[in-house]
Amino acid sequence: MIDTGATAFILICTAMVMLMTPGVGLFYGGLVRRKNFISMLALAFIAFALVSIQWVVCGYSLAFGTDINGLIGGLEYAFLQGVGMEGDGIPDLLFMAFQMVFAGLTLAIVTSGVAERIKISSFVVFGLLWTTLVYDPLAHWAWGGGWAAQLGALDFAGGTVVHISSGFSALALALVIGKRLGFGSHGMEPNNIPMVLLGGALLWFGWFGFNAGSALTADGLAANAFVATNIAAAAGALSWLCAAWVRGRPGSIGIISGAIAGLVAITPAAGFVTPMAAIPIGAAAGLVCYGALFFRVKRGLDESLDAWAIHGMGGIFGALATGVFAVAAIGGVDGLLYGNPGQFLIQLVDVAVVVAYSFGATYIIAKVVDAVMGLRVTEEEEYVGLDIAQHGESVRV
Amino acid sequence: MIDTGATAFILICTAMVMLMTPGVGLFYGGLVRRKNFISMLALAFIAFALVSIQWVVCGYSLAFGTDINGLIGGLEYAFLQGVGMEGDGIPDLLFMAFQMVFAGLTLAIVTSGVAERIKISSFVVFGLLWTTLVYDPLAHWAWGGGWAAQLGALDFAGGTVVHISSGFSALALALVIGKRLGFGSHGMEPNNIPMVLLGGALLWFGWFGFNAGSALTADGLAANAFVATNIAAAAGALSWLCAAWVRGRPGSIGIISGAIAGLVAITPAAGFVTPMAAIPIGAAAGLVCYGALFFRVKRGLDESLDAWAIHGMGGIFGALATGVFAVAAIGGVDGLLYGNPGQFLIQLVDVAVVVAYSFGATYIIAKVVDAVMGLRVTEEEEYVGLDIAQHGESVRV
Amino acid sequence: MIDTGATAFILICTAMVMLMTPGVGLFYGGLVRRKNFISMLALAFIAFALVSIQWVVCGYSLAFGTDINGLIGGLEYAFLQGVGMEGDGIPDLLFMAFQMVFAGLTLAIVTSGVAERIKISSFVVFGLLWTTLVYDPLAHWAWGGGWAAQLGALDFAGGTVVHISSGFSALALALVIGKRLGFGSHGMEPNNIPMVLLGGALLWFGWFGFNAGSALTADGLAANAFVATNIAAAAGALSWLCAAWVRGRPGSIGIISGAIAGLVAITPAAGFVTPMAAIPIGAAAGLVCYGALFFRVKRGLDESLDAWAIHGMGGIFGALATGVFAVAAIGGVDGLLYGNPGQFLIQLVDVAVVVAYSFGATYIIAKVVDAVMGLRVTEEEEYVGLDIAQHGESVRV
Amino acid sequence: MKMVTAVIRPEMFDSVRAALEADGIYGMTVSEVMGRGAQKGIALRFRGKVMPVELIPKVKIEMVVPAADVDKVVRIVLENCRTGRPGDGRIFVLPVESICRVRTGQIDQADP
Amino acid sequence: MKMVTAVIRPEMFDSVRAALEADGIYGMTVSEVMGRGAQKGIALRFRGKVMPVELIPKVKIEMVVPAADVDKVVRIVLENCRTGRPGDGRIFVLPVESICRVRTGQIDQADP
Amino acid sequence: MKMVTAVIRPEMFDSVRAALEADGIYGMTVSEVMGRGAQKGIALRFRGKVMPVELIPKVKIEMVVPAADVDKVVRIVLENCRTGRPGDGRIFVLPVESICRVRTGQIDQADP
Ligand SMILES: Nc1ncnc2c1ncn2[C@@H]1O[C@H](COP(=O)(O)OP(=O)(O)O)[C@@H](O)[C@H]1O
Ligand SMILES: Nc1ncnc2c1ncn2[C@@H]1O[C@H](COP(=O)(O)OP(=O)(O)O)[C@@H](O)[C@H]1O
Ligand SMILES: Nc1ncnc2c1ncn2[C@@H]1O[C@H](COP(=O)(O)OP(=O)(O)O)[C@@H](O)[C@H]1O
Repeated sequence: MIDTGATAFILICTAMVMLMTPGVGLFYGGLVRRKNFISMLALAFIAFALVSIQWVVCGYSLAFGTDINGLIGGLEYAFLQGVGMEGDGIPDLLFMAFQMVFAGLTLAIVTSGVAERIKISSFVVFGLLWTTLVYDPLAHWAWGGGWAAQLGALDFAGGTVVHISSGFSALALALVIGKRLGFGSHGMEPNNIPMVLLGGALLWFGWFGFNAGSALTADGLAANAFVATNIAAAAGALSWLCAAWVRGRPGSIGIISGAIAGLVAITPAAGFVTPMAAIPIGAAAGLVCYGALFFRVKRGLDESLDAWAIHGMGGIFGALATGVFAVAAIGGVDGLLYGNPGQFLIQLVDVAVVVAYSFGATYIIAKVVDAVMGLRVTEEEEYVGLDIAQHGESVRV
Repeated sequence: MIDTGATAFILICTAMVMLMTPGVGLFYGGLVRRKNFISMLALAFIAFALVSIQWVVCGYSLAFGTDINGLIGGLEYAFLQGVGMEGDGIPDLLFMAFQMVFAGLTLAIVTSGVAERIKISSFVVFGLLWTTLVYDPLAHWAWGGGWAAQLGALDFAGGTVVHISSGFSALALALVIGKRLGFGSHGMEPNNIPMVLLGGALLWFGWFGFNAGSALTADGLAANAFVATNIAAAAGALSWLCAAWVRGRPGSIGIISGAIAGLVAITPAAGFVTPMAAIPIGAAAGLVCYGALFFRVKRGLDESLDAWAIHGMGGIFGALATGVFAVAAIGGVDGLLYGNPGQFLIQLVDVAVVVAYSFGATYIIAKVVDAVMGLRVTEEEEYVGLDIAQHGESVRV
Repeated sequence: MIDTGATAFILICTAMVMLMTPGVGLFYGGLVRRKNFISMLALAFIAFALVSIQWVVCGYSLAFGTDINGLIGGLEYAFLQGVGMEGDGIPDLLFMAFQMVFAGLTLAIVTSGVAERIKISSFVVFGLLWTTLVYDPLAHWAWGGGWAAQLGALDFAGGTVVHISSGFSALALALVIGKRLGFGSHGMEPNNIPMVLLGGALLWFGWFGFNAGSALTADGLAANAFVATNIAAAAGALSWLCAAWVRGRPGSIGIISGAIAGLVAITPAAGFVTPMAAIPIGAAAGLVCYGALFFRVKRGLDESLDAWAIHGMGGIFGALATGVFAVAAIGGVDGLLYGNPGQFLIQLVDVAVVVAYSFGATYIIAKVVDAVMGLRVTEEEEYVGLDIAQHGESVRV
Repeated sequence: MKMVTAVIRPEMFDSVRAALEADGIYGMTVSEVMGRGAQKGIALRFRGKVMPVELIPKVKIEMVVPAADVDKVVRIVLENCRTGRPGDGRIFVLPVESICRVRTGQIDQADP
Repeated sequence: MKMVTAVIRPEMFDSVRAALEADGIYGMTVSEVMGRGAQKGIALRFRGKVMPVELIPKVKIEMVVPAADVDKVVRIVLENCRTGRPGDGRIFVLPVESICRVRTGQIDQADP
Repeated sequence: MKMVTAVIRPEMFDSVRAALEADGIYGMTVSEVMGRGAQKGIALRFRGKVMPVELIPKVKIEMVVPAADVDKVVRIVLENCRTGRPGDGRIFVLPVESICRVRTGQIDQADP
């Protein structure tokens, strides 16, 4: 039976999550140098379009088809066979769509690692491989009945699937593709901070759909997830603000980065913890990611849009925090704090495997694509900027 | 009986479609020269405000009042008389509002044809005439029980009413108002491509409300329309991308234009075809509109924001494709492919009449307004730009 | 019992209202000088983050806890104790969240009064005091069972609580902090009008959630509020446009300001008046606020983003208009026009008290904060701009 | 060497760029500026009132060329940017003492 | 002819523009720039630390005027843009060899 | 006094700024420009076709310095901005007749 309230909710949530993809594009586009602003936006659109098609062709089935050894789904839903207008609460097609926008967004986050230096053609190939070989299995493990689900790992809205995976994949990509020319010596200031903030605002907005929508209906759990999401974002924004203040001026990029850190960390937890638990989770996430960012800078890693620091490390922290703060009254499972240390261990195992798999598999895919067709533009193109070099367009002075 | 789920859904969809109007403004504003950026945004707001009032005064009634000879509705709902908080599934007032935002958006698309050269005062007069004499009858024909509906023509969410009408009306307007000064010789590059992409993102987002909302409830059909919409957008984006790639660099404007082409084409079809049919429909629409754009350029027509190429031709293609791909299992009607060539003929007739009427009537209205008060600003104003000349404002360098 | 339709609706409305906060940031950020663009956006985010935490800690309880002498709520809901996933129609947590985003937005509007000259640290302290001592009591009076509610004052979605309070508080703040350096002699043109319009568009969009959501379910009343909201916005935009046209060129900032004036005025009325009454209310609001703006300019007051003229005066007008146009068939109460002058008097009393309290209390809080830590940046910082001085960031030329 | 600075209408830029290239003038540095002319901007008639527009967007092209080429450059700009209406712009010629190509470090002294 | 280039605080631009106009100086080309002064920007005290701000937004006005008018222009700029605080800006005077009005093609040689 | 105008790659700006400061050159006015070089922009190979890119973003630095400092400034720019690849930019030196500090009104005549 279709419930119109639930269906209305998930339809809109799906649209909201879709809007996060251009949100990521604006966010990253504002952070890079002006000569690559359009490129970052275009990569987000390309990622979303590619995954939209891949998902209905095979991705959905790989993630949500009948489980094969806990590793991957079967192909019975390929080309949306048997995915129809009926369903349990919400139409099956809608569940498919809701999952699709997650997959598209995740690939858009991964573009962080190759910002300002990727060839479009290689990104298209890499993106299709990555979403098929990395995202789809991870989604299956957590939500499609794979080993992590069987183990009882908790991931409400994608802490492992979306955030750890995109963060560590971006890091692997950044290592394979190498630093940008002049990294460390040349100035590489953000070109458009208001667009970073607007992109961040769209992310915050869309994240309500992302987390609350993961309840898959419009009920008290959705409301719990919604409230926890907002609180974590606010707490993350404020903790990062304070940390940056202590060290100097509190930049607006820090405020929105902190908010995103909080949002990432609450993602796996939103349907398992109380809203008040979102305060420590969000605040700590702000600090963890702020620290991770400095660690990254110190190590001279050019993963400079910080998908790793924010999504990767924030995702790890959130997945573990879920194992700490989960309480049966909300999501049916208790965490460490409520006397169930086993859950924390399960989360730890899940995190470890996902980190290893997403980093390792991405590294290999990237190496292969690089060997076959070259991931990176030429030096000349990089100097000129991808807007002109790849798209023949430019943001006017 | 009011269904809260359906009502929730259509309320939000209405808001989402409203957001498409500034989306169109940003999209067009980014495409014109900087001296007319504000003007394009302002025209979108003016269009929406004018139609919002016209619609409750008489537009809704002309479109949805009791049918008069299949041509137009009666005036019994003028000033919202008898349009109240009750209704069938959703409140009558809400149905009225959902239709209102469509009408507002359509006029905003029409501004494409007079970009960078229209006098505001003339636009106000033209806009009121156009929405009353062109849009309202078309809406009546398709959805208010007019001849097209009686004939059985399929138009799920406005392929004829919104897109063919706005596209061909923009073309007629462009012919009446004439080319911009220096068209063909002067450089007229887009001034702000990121805003084009952001505007396009808002369109894509709002289009979910547009198409899925046209189910008028939150059920499996809405989900079907939602999924088809996204797939067509993605397919259109990718097919245009590829076409542009073959000819040179794949610009980001092409990617988003292709997405919009796909969205336009799926609009009449979304509730009648399977989601998988959206792949060929969207992909072909990208190519059709890409070709139409080149045809327009070659013919030296200054309908340079391409409402004709994308909305007009995409709309024609979509309306015909609906007659091809429609399948009874989704929307109750079969198309050519499922053994019902009659439906294709009906679509053909509908398209032909709507093209002729919207082009012809707009041409006449534009000529009359031009004769009476002049559509166009002076040469000096055009050189200086409408931002300064019409609004006394400017986008700073 | 939770109704999924109502819950779906309010969940999304809450997200939409959240988006209004960055909308306000963009709107104000575009209006100030470029050197303070980031600052205005950052203040909006900071306001929202602060209030998000304050609200769950104590704000919600102060506003909606058990009434104490009609003045303030008790602390029984502090830290969300007893605010859970159950509820009447919608989960209690969701009601809390819906109210939270209102509170956050209101503080963001108040930043208008200190634009381009506030110290972040002082804003943090002021903001926490203001939301606790001004917003929370006002919310209690109108919606939490306080004296205004007991008196029968009508405020559907926050005409007094949100708009009068923010407008007059911004004025008080502007008086305490003093004019910007060079006000009246130096040029202080808006730096980015397209962002003003985009911010305004997000406000218009979010306002549907704000007003229609205040029905707290998805029914005919929500639809009534939705339609009235859009009509008032359109009427306000057009009346301001006309007024500005008579005096010179009709600027786009005027169009969007008129729309916001209309939206403000319909806020208290949306669930009490007919949609057609929104035409006179919106149109008159456009003129009232246009006049108030000129009055403000003439008096040399540097409340230059005009929260007072638009939110404050628009709010007064709207609250009184509610007492005039209210009709029992919609919201159960008749106004002056329908033979109930008493309601108008009640509105008058409510307005007077709210104006006095919000202006007075804010004045005192601002004076105290100023005395203790100084509200204002140094002259040097003001010349350089808050983006650099407070955030160490800048919008590049 | 001379620096020829042309302030022109933005829409003319593409044709002048092409014309300069056709005549062998490649190097240029371009910026977007606002200009006010001897006519105090263009006077617009608006609802009967004449309103001067103060600042109007222009494009500034700076080209450093050998003294011998100055006339050619000026001629090309004139040919491509003249509409005969107020706002066509100005060309200024300034003396340049020396010019250095960063890539090679090679310095051209001023023409003798 | 001389080119007077004034780099000033953005907020002073309106008053200097009006003052120049009042004294008959209309033609100008304006651009938004970033500037670093002899003081290395303005030093801001922030949480006790002094932090120099490197680049600060400025407005650059270029006016080509007859040599005889240079002093007047400089005086007007000084009168309208001086606050006495670091960051007020600079005025540079450069020689101009010739100037051409695109609309008419008429060329003014440098003053004799 | 001379005006040294350097048009360089945007990414080099930070290091050249720091290097200039280290050598006592503080005052500068910076703007973002687009440039076309003697090579007609950088030729990009794209799907086998060579496509010249017309205009490429650059940063323009204007520094008015005593004539004696010109060589130092040029040297510092060269040291910090040279990659050896097309697009490194140009340095122009123009004569300046006088310079005035707005804050004090004090006027420096050209070097004797
Ligand atoms: N004296 C001047 N100094 C600097 N720039 C000038 C001067 N006069 C004109 N300009 C520039 O030339 C542009 C065109 O000047 P204008 O007088 O409007 O055109 P026209 O000379 O064709 O009448 C102006 O917008 C301004 O940028
Ligand atoms: N030597 C210089 N060359 C070029 N521009 C300069 C020079 N010195 C100063 N400027 C410009 O003048 C502006 C104001 O200089 P600054 O030293 O801050 O002010 P003040 O002279 O009032 O102390 C700078 O931001 C810069 O744009
Ligand atoms: N003759 C010129 N006049 C003005 N600017 C020039 C000139 N030649 C080059 N430039 C500026 O220098 C930049 C770099 O020139 P380019 O020829 O690409 O580099 P390179 O000299 O290293 O080969 C150009 O983008 C342009 O801004």
